[in-house]
Amino acid sequence: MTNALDDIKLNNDQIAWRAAQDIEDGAYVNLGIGFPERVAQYTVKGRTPVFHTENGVLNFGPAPAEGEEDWDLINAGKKAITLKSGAAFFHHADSFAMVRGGHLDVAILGAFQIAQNGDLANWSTGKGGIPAVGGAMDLVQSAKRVAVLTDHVTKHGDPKLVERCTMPLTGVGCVTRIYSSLAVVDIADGHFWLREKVPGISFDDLQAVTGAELKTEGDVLDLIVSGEGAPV
Amino acid sequence: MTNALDDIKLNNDQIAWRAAQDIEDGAYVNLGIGFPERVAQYTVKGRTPVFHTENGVLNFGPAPAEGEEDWDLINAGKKAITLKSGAAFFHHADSFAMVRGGHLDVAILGAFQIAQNGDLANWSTGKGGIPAVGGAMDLVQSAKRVAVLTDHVTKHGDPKLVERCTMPLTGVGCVTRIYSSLAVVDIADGHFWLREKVPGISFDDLQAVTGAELKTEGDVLDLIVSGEGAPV
Amino acid sequence: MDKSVATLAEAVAPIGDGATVMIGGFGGSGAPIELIHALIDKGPKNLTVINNNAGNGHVGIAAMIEQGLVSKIICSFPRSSDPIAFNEAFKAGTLELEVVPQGTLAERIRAAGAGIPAFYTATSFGTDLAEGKPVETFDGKSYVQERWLKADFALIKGEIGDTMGNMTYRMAARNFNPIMAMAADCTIAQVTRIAEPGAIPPEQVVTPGIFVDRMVEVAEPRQEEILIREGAVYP
Amino acid sequence: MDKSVATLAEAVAPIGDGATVMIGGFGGSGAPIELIHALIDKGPKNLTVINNNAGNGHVGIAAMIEQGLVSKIICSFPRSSDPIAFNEAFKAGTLELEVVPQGTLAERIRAAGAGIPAFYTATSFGTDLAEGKPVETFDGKSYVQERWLKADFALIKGEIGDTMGNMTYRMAARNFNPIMAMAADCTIAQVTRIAEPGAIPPEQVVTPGIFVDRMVEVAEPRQEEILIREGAVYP
Repeated sequence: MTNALDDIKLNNDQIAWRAAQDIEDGAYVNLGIGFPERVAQYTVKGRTPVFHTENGVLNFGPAPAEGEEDWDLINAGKKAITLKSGAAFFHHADSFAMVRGGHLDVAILGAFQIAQNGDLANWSTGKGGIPAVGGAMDLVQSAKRVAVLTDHVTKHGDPKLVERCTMPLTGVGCVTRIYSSLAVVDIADGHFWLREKVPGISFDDLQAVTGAELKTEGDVLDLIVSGEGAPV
Repeated sequence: MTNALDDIKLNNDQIAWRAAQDIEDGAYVNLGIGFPERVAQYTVKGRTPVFHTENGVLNFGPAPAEGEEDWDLINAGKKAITLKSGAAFFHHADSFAMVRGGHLDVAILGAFQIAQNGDLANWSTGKGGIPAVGGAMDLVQSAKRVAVLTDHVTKHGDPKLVERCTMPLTGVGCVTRIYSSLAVVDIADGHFWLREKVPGISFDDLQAVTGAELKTEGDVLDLIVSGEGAPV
Repeated sequence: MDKSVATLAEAVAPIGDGATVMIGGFGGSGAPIELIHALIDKGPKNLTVINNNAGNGHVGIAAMIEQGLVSKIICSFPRSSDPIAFNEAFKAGTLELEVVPQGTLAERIRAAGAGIPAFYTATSFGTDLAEGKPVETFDGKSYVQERWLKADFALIKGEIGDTMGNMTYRMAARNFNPIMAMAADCTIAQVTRIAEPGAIPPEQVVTPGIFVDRMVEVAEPRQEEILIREGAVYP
Repeated sequence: MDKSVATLAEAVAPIGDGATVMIGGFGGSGAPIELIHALIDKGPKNLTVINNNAGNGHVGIAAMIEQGLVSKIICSFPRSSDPIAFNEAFKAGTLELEVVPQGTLAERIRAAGAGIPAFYTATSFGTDLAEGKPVETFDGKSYVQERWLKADFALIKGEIGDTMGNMTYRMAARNFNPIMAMAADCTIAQVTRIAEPGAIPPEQVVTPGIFVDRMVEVAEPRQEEILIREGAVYP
């Protein structure tokens, strides 16, 4: 099954592209460290979201050319960034006032597990090792919309969309949309609602790699990555 | 008795002068609206206290000449002020972070009543009318040292230094020194400790116009207003 | 993204009856007089106004009271040099008053903006203003629990704004304006000049644009203190 | 009033064994490397360090750990590109770790500076990091009670400072520095340039001098990120 999925599933850039299609013009957006950062590369033409990084910058732009880095100008992943016109700096308490106060329109994070009640586990595998939470727990409880980007299954083929998270929680009932490598799934009323799936998989096969019931209402659309600027 | 006191008591400028003698070089000081503001005029030569006003200014100076006012540059009493070199502006939450966080060395306020346990009543007579508290309750609970300037008795000759405040409290156990028109009195261990009195009054006469026991330890000094810059 | 609107009337258009409105300023310093007067022109009723004060003379918040827009004021200090508008409405029983210590008022507003539903402060402990509020002891000292204070709208006044909503303030006119910008669902700012993004160096932004929804330019704002000394009456 | 001191050694002189020390910066941005290294030279033991991270490479906080100064770290994110110093001490059991969500860490520090002994946040509700903490419901939503976080000392890094302690910061190097300045009994700042009062326009002051106790000029501060890429080791 896993091998078959590998042929039809979206890669990380394609998942990021799909998430970017839902970011509205003028939205204030926080992108988690790593994979979610790629969403910024696929901003829809004609829309100008404002990106927030929790270390105190609003309206930053892409990474500078190598050798042009200023290490006082970094994002939450400690990567060098640039500024757009109309940027602002502020201290950490003000930055998290923006987060906690509900001023961000969208936060997009990675996930280990997402439960059908919206619970998210993405900070600790619970297996010992060194815990590190960063700003994830703040973001998931407070942004107006919390979405996750994720492979639909783990490297071992286990579902990441589950009935109940077994890993330590990052937040309770916080996720409302999942952009996975196979589907777009909303969370509402304690259920997963399938909105889109990649054309190469049947509903039953998708259900088989999902750890809780996928409900539908109306049409399930094809999840197709195409158009100007779309990754291949 | 009241008439006799009128001849020997300090006027408001003299009380303010006495309070100013205790302000150390470099101290951060908040002076209450009205009478306490006069303390700034009697800063001891060679000392440079930094004055804070709760509407968001550190290191302001005296009033400008008439006609030179800028009404965006005012103090808590809404009077026009000037800036000294090294001033800073900040918003109201930051200003009261300075207050509440214990960063002020001294707050000096007026008083209706001060109790021997340090309770202060200075915001409401409790007789109806329109209540107005301003920043007094914040200042008295949080400055490192809270002192009051006051006539020793009311206009009717009643004691303002009392066993228990009968008027609505501004703060509990907060005052540690009283600069009155007749004496300097410390508050410690639930008692008034007489440190200085004007030379023209005997201990017994002072006790007679004080509403709780005046305790002493060691010498009671003469409260004499004199020297360079002292008011007459 | 362009948060600027062309007129004062358009700026205050969303404010309807029964709204809770924070108004920046400390006395006249930082008071958005032109926005307030535009709101009087529109004339919504039963407003709850949150400000440090309760109006002075016959302009600004005092004029809002005289024109019957306000049913409740939350403030720290309703006294002013000419408090007749407030005093008459208060004594007539048409205006409810909630007095809040100034630092607690500021922190409740900041808490609303920062997503803190409640916090503890030593301020007001043991006084009438703590009545009915939970008290808790931390490290042997007693503190009063205070709740956040939110608003539907904030009317604020700044100096320079850019079209993305970033703002600076002039001197002590800053006061409550930046924290009210954080605490309202919709923050409406008047500024002396609206500029293109980039006009304010990013290190000098005081209110980041994320906290501002609408911005209108008032190139020559009036100062409440001067209006009052002139005996001005609005409308 | 002149808060400037002549040398880094003099600046950190008051920090003794067992002290709790906040250290500004987010990764290398805003990290007061020269103050940290001066503290290593002095060599106090059993320090509790509060920082967003837990050191990287073999300089700064990582070097403090390697040199045996640190017994506990309170941070949000101990991972870094080269976390060997932290990892080895943690696994050896010589270094205690308290992980705090980043926004809660920032707000606990700000609360300490603002005299707020406790506050409520939705952050961490229902997670392992809320274990043992009081939970309360406000307006139907659950929140966790968090306590202020104070320190004996703060080591911070700014751009321009004046002798009264007023400070600015360079770009995103601001991060935790201004709030740590508020939360420590004694705040020690390194700045690129110490100027006379008045050099910083009052509207552009980010940290008012009241929050700063000692200031030392480090005209050409090193950037942690570059040191790490160079493979630098301290001492």
